[in-house]
This record gives sequence, structure tokens and C-alpha cells, in this order.
Amino acid sequence: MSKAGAIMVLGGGIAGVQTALDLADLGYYVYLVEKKPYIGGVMAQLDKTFPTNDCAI
Amino acid sequence: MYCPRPIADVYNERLDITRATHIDFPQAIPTSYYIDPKACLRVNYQTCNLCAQTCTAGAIDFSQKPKNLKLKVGSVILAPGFGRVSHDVLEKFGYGRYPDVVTSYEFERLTCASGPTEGHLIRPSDHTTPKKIAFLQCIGSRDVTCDNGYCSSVCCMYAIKEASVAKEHEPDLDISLFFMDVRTQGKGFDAARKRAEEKYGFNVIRARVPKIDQIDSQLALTWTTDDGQSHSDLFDMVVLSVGLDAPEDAHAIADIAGIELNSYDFCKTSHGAPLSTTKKGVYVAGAFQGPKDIPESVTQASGVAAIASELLKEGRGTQTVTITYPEEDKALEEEEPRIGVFVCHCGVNIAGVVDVKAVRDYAASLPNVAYYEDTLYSCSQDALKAIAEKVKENRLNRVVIAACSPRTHEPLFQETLRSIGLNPALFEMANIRDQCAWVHAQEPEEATQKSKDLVRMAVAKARLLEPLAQPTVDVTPKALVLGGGAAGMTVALSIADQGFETILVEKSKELGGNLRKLTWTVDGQDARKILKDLIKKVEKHPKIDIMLEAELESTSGYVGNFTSTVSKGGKTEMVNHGVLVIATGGEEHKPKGYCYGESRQVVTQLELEQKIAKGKSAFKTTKNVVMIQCVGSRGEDLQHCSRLCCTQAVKNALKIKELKPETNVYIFYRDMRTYGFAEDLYREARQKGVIFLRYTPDQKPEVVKQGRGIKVNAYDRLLGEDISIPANLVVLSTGIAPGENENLSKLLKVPLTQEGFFLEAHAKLRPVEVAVDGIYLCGLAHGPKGLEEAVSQAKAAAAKAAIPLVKGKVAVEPIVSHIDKATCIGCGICATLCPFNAIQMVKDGKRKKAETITASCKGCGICASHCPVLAINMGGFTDEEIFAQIHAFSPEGCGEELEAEKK
Amino acid sequence: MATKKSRKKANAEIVGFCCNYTVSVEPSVLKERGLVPENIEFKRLPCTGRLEVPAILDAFAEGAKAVFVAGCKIDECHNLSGSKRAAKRVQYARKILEELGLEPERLEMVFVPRGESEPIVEAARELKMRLSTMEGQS
Amino acid sequence: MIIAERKPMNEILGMLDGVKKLLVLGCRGCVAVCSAGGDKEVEIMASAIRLGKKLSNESIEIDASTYIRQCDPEYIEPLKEEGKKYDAVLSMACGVGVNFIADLCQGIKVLPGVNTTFYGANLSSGEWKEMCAGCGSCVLHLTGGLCPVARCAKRLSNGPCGGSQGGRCEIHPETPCVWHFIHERLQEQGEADRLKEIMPIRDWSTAGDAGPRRRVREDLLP
Repeated sequence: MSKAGAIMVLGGGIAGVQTALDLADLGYYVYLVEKKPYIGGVMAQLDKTFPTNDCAI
Repeated sequence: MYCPRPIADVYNERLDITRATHIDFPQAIPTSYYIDPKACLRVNYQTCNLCAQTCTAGAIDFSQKPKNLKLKVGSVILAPGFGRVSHDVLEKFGYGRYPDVVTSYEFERLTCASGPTEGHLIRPSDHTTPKKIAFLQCIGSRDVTCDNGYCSSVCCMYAIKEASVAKEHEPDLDISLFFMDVRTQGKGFDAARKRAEEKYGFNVIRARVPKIDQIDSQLALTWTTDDGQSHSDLFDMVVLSVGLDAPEDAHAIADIAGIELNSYDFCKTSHGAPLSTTKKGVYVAGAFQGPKDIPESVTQASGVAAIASELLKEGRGTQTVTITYPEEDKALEEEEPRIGVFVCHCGVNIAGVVDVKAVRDYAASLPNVAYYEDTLYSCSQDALKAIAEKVKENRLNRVVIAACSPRTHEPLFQETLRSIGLNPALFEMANIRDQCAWVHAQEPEEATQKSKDLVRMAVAKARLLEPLAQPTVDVTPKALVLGGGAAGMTVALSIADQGFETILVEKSKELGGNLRKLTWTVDGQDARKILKDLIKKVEKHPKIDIMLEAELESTSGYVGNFTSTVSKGGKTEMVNHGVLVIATGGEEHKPKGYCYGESRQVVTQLELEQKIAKGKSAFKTTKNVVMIQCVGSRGEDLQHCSRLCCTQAVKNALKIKELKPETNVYIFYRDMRTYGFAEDLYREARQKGVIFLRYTPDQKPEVVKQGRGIKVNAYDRLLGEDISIPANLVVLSTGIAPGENENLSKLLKVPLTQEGFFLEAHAKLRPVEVAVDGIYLCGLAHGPKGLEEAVSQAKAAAAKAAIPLVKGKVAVEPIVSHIDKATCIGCGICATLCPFNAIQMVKDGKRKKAETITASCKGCGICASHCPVLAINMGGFTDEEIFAQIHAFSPEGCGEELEAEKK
Repeated sequence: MATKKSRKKANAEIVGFCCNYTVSVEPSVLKERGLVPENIEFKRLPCTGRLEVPAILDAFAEGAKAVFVAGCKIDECHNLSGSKRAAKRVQYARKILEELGLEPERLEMVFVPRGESEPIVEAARELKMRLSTMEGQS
Repeated sequence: MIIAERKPMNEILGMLDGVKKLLVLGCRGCVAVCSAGGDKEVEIMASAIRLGKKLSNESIEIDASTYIRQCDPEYIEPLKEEGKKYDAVLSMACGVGVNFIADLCQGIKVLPGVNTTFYGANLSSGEWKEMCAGCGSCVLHLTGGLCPVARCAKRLSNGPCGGSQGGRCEIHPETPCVWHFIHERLQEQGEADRLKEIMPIRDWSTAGDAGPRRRVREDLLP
């Protein structure tokens, strides 16, 4: 049986999004599954990030 | 807009209201309206339908029903993140009863410019600005009473961040932070914490506040410090630094995916294989694997991509689709410049200070400006779409966006141009947020004037912008991995398992690195077995070429096409490779003082592990063991926190207690940084009678020789007295020192941090990449970390390194130097100055002329700025363009309209 | 032989006897922040059950114009019946005050949920108010 | 036990007019048990007097002490000297103590701090009831152990008066009629017939209607 070229990523937070991006770059089709109407997860709710106070969005 | 049903705005932590039909935040992806099915009147009561009637695009269709999709996938990756700590825990601290007790999430929204208060920090009770704020740590973490015995690993950092942001908003704020231990163990975090503490003057108090009391709408805290003193104070606002819990639906996910959970309902994994669940083909990344911060999550995310890619390499590329861009409209590009200027409000970030409309109208007066507009959030998806439409509609061929920093947002806008057939180089940004609204927040008029200046300069440059070519080059499908320790071997194995030749270069005569010195992992596995298995796999792998007692001598080339010389036994060997991974490790620091080296009874933690490996007999005469943390770390010989020593000390203390329970073990520490699940070990150690004593840097424990023995003199904060412990064994937690990285840093032109570790490209989002494309980083070479983290990071480096190998082609930066051969005098200054070896001198007739190796050029511009005959131009930054920009800045450049305005 | 020494004069106008489990905030902080009247003295007890009538009377003899006793809520007393006892003693002390011609309203027992300071602050203010009304009448 | 209760403060303060130095003296006998004149009550009394004096802008110096008993000469002995330091001694003992001090301690002004009420039993904490009148000629063996002298309002010796109704006393209807109880008790014991016997006329001389009573036991005399 030939191996599938698609992968499912559950969760569209920073980890899920990064996984999906890397997998797409590595030549796979990705299904990114997220409960919320937007991706980004908790990080999208953050104002700044430690320690550089870079904008989180 | 027309939805009549108000609901609590969950995105804003219920601090605001929204409608059942809403977009959570302007930059949300996707930016389409979402109808909350729980609140929608139509969905629940068959009434209303207002939105469907008013939507001019007819995009709302209530007849749609949920669908079940069947997807065939080769692997499932779980990244559901973390859950919230239960309300009951918060209620213990008056949350819900006292309105000014807020969670860290709420505080995050309250300080956010796009939040419900537009960034004005106010008390929810009376909307006044608080003067005194307290941050309470470990809410729902390190607390067995709520079944969360672990440390959430991120709260110390975010509390310091939130406190810093609050101080930026309100410089007169008085902020107290209540820590049990200050756990800023991440790379560079300790230094950042110290800077923040000094800059903002936080009161850092080491105590756990048991409860909150409210008097006259002020919040009263009472606490006891470790000298037994009781204190209390009143605050206007209290922020609960809420921990990270397992996701609410962890059990459902586990049941569906067929995986096991650990005792805290996080995904069960092991230190040797941190990204693998108990089921093959199902992998985990991010906070579901255990509480962790953004860089760790990003690292695991890339790492898990590598693992899936190893598993499914045969299926790679079979289901992908490629994006196609429309053909560039060359004719339009060559026309007389028709510039579009878009001025961004950035919510209130810019518009709160700068008069955006005035800037926009000013842009209209500038030559060649064919279109001008202001936008609320230029970076949001719908705004990008609108910009694209306006560009097309008005046949614009140059675009200027006055908004934020090109560093973060330029690629996004360039992508938009590309999508409508315009060359991305025909774009210019004016940073009126950072350079005007932020720094001149108190001088709105001047900020507006400066914004106009910046826009005028950007337009002047935009007039001269030229399209730039975007070349690609082929990639040599081979990787070079430096370092044969746990990280290096993991990287090599992963890249090889993904199907690419890998050369593993190790300078010692055997593989294994620091892992050879470990006996047990933190989760109790046999480290020697993990090592043996790893070595066996690497040695047997047909695609891995191991070079022992070998060292990198030189490297040239660029991503996809590196050529390196490796010396081995006096001979050198040339290797061509597409990517390179630095996994050269670090070493246990050897301290000065503490009688180390003078007495055989004083050892380091790794030396202790060797002793423990010998079993009980090694402790026959041992009664008292004293461990001292942070020896040489956090400000002595090494500035950084080594992250792993606290956990290692607790692990070893427990081993000693297991071998010989009657042994007294004392651990002197500054902050116990047993973050994550290692907190369980810390608790177990206390339960088993290990005695923990905190010391401060001004009262360090002293190791003194006494006759044939040794003793440790220290100040006991609890007793308030000096104590002296006769010790049979003193164990120093000495931390991790960087390896000899300077050489390699120069060789590869990869910068080091102040501490001497390799510097990643972006601390948060690109943790395993470095400033040089095609070179990746992992393990102790990046910074101190435990085995579990090193393995995750190695996998991440393997994923990143495999990307160019998989693609087979790499795009080269369009902003590169161009040398006009006719003008070049062949002096060679540029070639000697180039930090990336991207300029070579080639024979051209009789004379040598400089030539750019386009793929190596980083576009830094050093060559162009030094060329004595101005023969070098940078794409996108030509002399003409920059001169035009400068001239536009001068009073003559701004023309009479400015003069008139000033009057 | 237990003989009382003459006590030093304290000039607190209001004295509060507080069970250790009630007020969580250091009274000095409450005073510092002006949350309670200036002229107030807090006396912390391990439990109000330990409070005897003479201590209350002595507080008046030493110059207090009003006294309150703050114990845990009757059913939340750490020592089970401490608050109950205190309430009875307060009752008895009020009787003596009355016999001596003092308004019993100058003495009050308050029951406070565990660790809360606000009821105590309120009690202090309430007594302060009573005093000013009484003074207004006289 | 002898039951006593604190005198009202105005009465006490009235007695203390002009007293500058006072000893409040308790007794650890009966009055301590009935919480009228033990150590605790002495403390309260001392504090209350101090406060009372202060309210009338008078000064007083008070010491407090409690003796084991105030009805035995050996315990009172020290007061003979000690008491001279004071303008007055406020005894918190029963009337016996006050009298005994007055008898034994020449030149010391002794004042009563309590009202001595009766011989009683402790019904529950804070509640006492008279059970014995100390009449000196017990008939309890004839009345089922219940005393008609102490507990009958009319001190009748031969059955209830005509006013007793439904087992309640005619004079104090809230009080049960003791003769009713005596009858029930004797009936239980099968000795109801006893009530038919006419009791001899009581010798009331032992009840103390002829000056202070005195008893001597030869076997105990020195």
C-alpha cells in the first residue's frame, strides 16, 4: 500500500500552525483542524511576548 | 453588524460584548464573520434572520448543516494546546467576588491596544486607573489541592511581561510580584528578567499569598516571607497568574486517538521520545505534551513535522498543490509611476496619536500619487484584499504603506502585490507606528508632522523603485551535521530517515557526547540504553556517513550549495551539502572555589551520577550530602541560568535517598527551577526528607575543609542563624558552559549570544534557524537544556534542514548587490569586507572585477557603502532611491506646502 | 498573689479585640491607609474565647470610648465555641457598663467570615459613628 | 452549697464612697463554684470598680486577692495584717465570710460584694435552686428526701395546703408543689401510708429564731 501524503493536525494554535507550515514545506498536504473560528489560539489573545515585548499578533 | 443578539466577547475574556455574528479580532484568519450557534436566534429559535437579509454578498445560508468528513491521512498530530484552570481555584482568591481580581488573560486584553479598553489599564470595578498592582503566581500550578502538582513553566515570564507592559502604559504604577521561585530558566530569560526588574523597579517578593481580602474596594494581601515575618498591604488590582491546565477535552481526544494520558491529563510521552504518543503514527506537540512557552511549542511543532515526515517519506509530494501567481504586468510596471498610498490606523496604535486622515490627505499632494486611502488595520485579511482591489482598479504600479515595521509586515504586503501581478519590489513602507505614534505618544502634532515627512520620503523613493528578479538555485540533497551527541545523532537519524544523505562529524573518537555521562533520565529511564540504541541506529543507517575524530575546517557557499572541508586524522576531505546543522553541544562548567579540585569529597552533579551508577556501596560512609545550586551560574562565571541543574539535583537527591534512605541530603538553592512535571520530583524529594534551604547571592554557602572532612557554612533564613553542616559529600550544580563556539561562529558567520551560545534567528518563532540560511541549530550549542528538550529541538532542526532538501530549489533574496563591471576598478575592498563571502574577484580581460554570488548575498549593503567608485548598487536600495529619499527629507524637498502649513 | 499593676494610659478612642482568624491585614496597614479611624487600637487574640470581661472593662478604664470584639462566625470558630463564649462575655460586660451608667451600645460584638478584614473596618467605622451621634446628643 | 450573687454596681460604688485603697477579696469555696466570688469574679469586680470610679472622676487603688476559704480562721489569718493597708475590704464571699472577717480582724472595714441567697444546687451552668433551709431538724427520711421546709412556700409539715392545684404551688404557680412530689415519691416507694402519720410539732428553735446558732462536736474539739 502506498503511503498517504496527507496529515491531520489537530489544533490551530502556535504549535499546530507551525507544524502545518513545516509539513506543507516538507511536501505534505495538511488538514488543520481548529474549534475556534480563527487560528492562532491563545497567542492571538496575547498583547506582547516575553522578553522582547514583540507584538504577539 | 446587524445582529441583534449581544453576547459576551470571549476573545476579550468577557470584558466586552460582541454580537452572535462577529469577527473576533481584525487580524483574525480567516477574516469572515462567524455566527455563534449557541447564541444565534435563528439557529436556536427559528426567528431573526436579519444578517442573512442584510448581507449584500448573500454569504449567509442557514440551510447549511454540519457535515462529517472522512479524511485519509498518514499521520495525526495532536496540538490542542492547553486548558484553563478551573473556576473553583480562582474563586479561592476572590475571583468573581472581587471585581478587581483579574486573571492574566484578562489583564492581557486590558493592556492590549486592540482590547476592550483600547489599551487603557483600568480597574473593572470603577474604571479608574490602578496605582498599585500585585501579581500572584502559581494560581492552579504547583498546587496539589487542585490536582495540579506541576509547574506551568510560563507564568513567571508572562507575569514579568505583563508587569512591564503595564509599566509602559502607566509609568507611575507600583507593581509587586509574588513568586515562590522565580522561574525564568529560558534562554536569555534570566537576563531579561533582571533588566525588567531594574528598569521598572518591581517589588519582587518571595512568598505565596494564600488568599485575597477586599476592604473598601482595595484588595488586601497578607503573606509570610521565608524569615517568618508576616506582612500585609493593599492593592488596587490583583492579577492572578493562572497556570496551564490540560485541555478540557483531553480525555475525548485520547479516546478518539487511542493514546494514553499522564496523571495530569496531559499527553503521555517519555524523555527519550518526547513527541511520540503511546500510539504509532499519532504524535504530539505544544502544551498538550506538557506546559511550555512559545519557543518550546514552536520547536516541538517543527520536531513533530520531522517525525511525520520520516514516517511518510514515500507519500511525500503526492497530494500537494502549488500556488501559482499571475504573470507580472511588465507593461504596467514600466509606465510612469502611479503610486498608491495607504495610511494605517493600526486600531488606536497609530490613530490614537497621529492624525491619520491628515497624513492621508497630505499624501494626496505629493507628485505621482494616484490613489490615497486610510485603513483601520492594513494587515487584516479583508484590508489586504481591498488594497489589492484598489491597486488593480486604479492601475497603480507602486505602493506605499504607512503603518508599522517592514521587519514584521513587509512580506505580507509584498505577497499581496505578487498575487495581483505586481513585482514585490515595487513596494515601500513608512513606519509611522514605531517611529511616530509610539515614540512621540505625548506630542501628537509633531508625530503627525513626522509621519508626513516619512510618507513624503517613502513616496520619493517609490517613484524610483524598479522590479527585481527572483532567481532560484538547485539544492545538493545532502546534510552535514556537526556534533555526534544526543542532539546531533537525532538530527542525523531524522534527516536520513526522511531520505537524505547525512554526514555526521564528531570531534571525539566516539559518539554520545554528554549523554555518555548520564545514568538515568529525569523520568527514570536508563540513559545508557537510550544512548546504545541511538548509536546502533546511527551506525547501521545506510544514509549516514559517520566521521569520528573529525573537525570542520572551512565552509563556503550558500543554502543549497555548501562546500565544506573536514579534517580527519591529518587529512582533509571536501564535502558538498545543501544544509548544515550545528549540534556541537556544550559542557559541564568546571567551577573555581568551593574546594572543588582540592577535596575529593567535592564533586559536580555529573560526577555524582558516575558515583550513583556504582550503587549503594559508593555511599557506605556517607551520612550528609550537601548540594549547592547555581555554582558558577546566574552571575558568577556564567551569566545565564543553566535550566537543567535544579531538576538534575532533585533527581540525584532522590536516587541517593533510594540507595540509602538514612542519608541526609541538603540542597542550597536560589530559586528551585523544577519547571513542568519535574515539580513532582521536587515535591517527592521534600516528602522523602531532602532539606531545601534558600540562599541569596550576598550570602552564599561556603565550603570549608576541616581536618580530613569538609563542612558547609551557610545562613539559614528560616532560623535566622548561621549554620554549619559537616558533609561527607558536597555536590556542586555547576551548570552548562558553551563549547568552543567562537571558531565555528567565525567559520560559519553565525553570531553567538553574550553567553557564548549560538544565536537563533528569532527567539520565539525561529528557534532552530540562524541568521545564515541553510544552517540550523540544536542541542546544548543553542543553550542549556535537558535531554527531552534537546531531542525535540534536534527533530525540529531536522525538519527545518529537510525543507530545502525536499524542495530541491531555493529562492534567492531579490535584494542583493549588483556590480557595474564597467565602473568597477577591481580594488577588492568589497570582497574583503563582505561578511558572507558573497563577493568574489574574477578575471575580466586583464583586470580583476568584483562579482556578486547572488545566492550568498544577504543584501546588507556593506559593499555598496564602501565602494569608492559607487559601482555597487543594492536592489531596492539603489543610490538614486536613497538620495531621493534623503532629498525629500530636506526642507527644499518638502516644498512650499510644508512651509505654508507651518505658518 | 495576683495584684494588678497600674496600667499605662493608652489614648485609643476605639479598641478592637480581634480573633486571629478574622482580620487578615496588619492593622498598622489599615491605619496607615486611613481605612480605619486614627484613634483605634487593635488587640489581636488567638481566639476571642480567650477574652475575659476585665479586659473589656479595662479598655474603657484606659480611655476607650467604644470597644468591639470581632470573632469568627459562630459556626466557623476554629476553637468551636470561642465566639459563642465571647458573645456571652460581651453581653455581661454590657450589663456592667449599664450598671455603671455607660451606654451598652459602646460595646459591640461582630462576627466575621474567616480572614476578612472589611467587616472589621466597618465595625470600627460604625462605632466611630455611634460615638459621634452620642456626643452630638450629650 | 451556698449561693450568692454580685451586688449591683451602684450599690457597691455607694459603699465605697471615700475609699481610696481597696482590697477585693474572693473566696474559693462555694461562691467560686457558683461564679459569684471566685478569682474570676474578683477580677471583674476590680475592673468594674476601677471603671466606675474613673467615670465619676475619682481615684481608687485596688488590689485583688482570693483566699481558699473565708470561713476558716487559718485562711483569714493573713488578712489581719494585710488588711491594715486598705481603707476597706470588699469581701466577695458569702455573708459568713464577711461576718467572720469582721469578727476576727480588728480595725478593718469589711464590705459585702455579694448578696448571699440560699443553700442550693446547681441545676445547670448558671442556674441554682434552693434545696435546704438549714433548719436544724431534718425530716427528709419521712418525705421521700424532698424538703418541705425549704421547698414549700408555707413550710407546711403535714401535706399540701388547700391551695395546691394540679401539682402547682398556690403562691408561685410556676413552681411545682413539693408536697405533690412527696406524695408521688412515697407512692412509688410503696410508703404512701406514711402521709397518714401526723408529724410531731416541729422544734423551730434549731432554725435559728433565737440568735445565731452554734454547734459543738466534742469528738472534734482540741
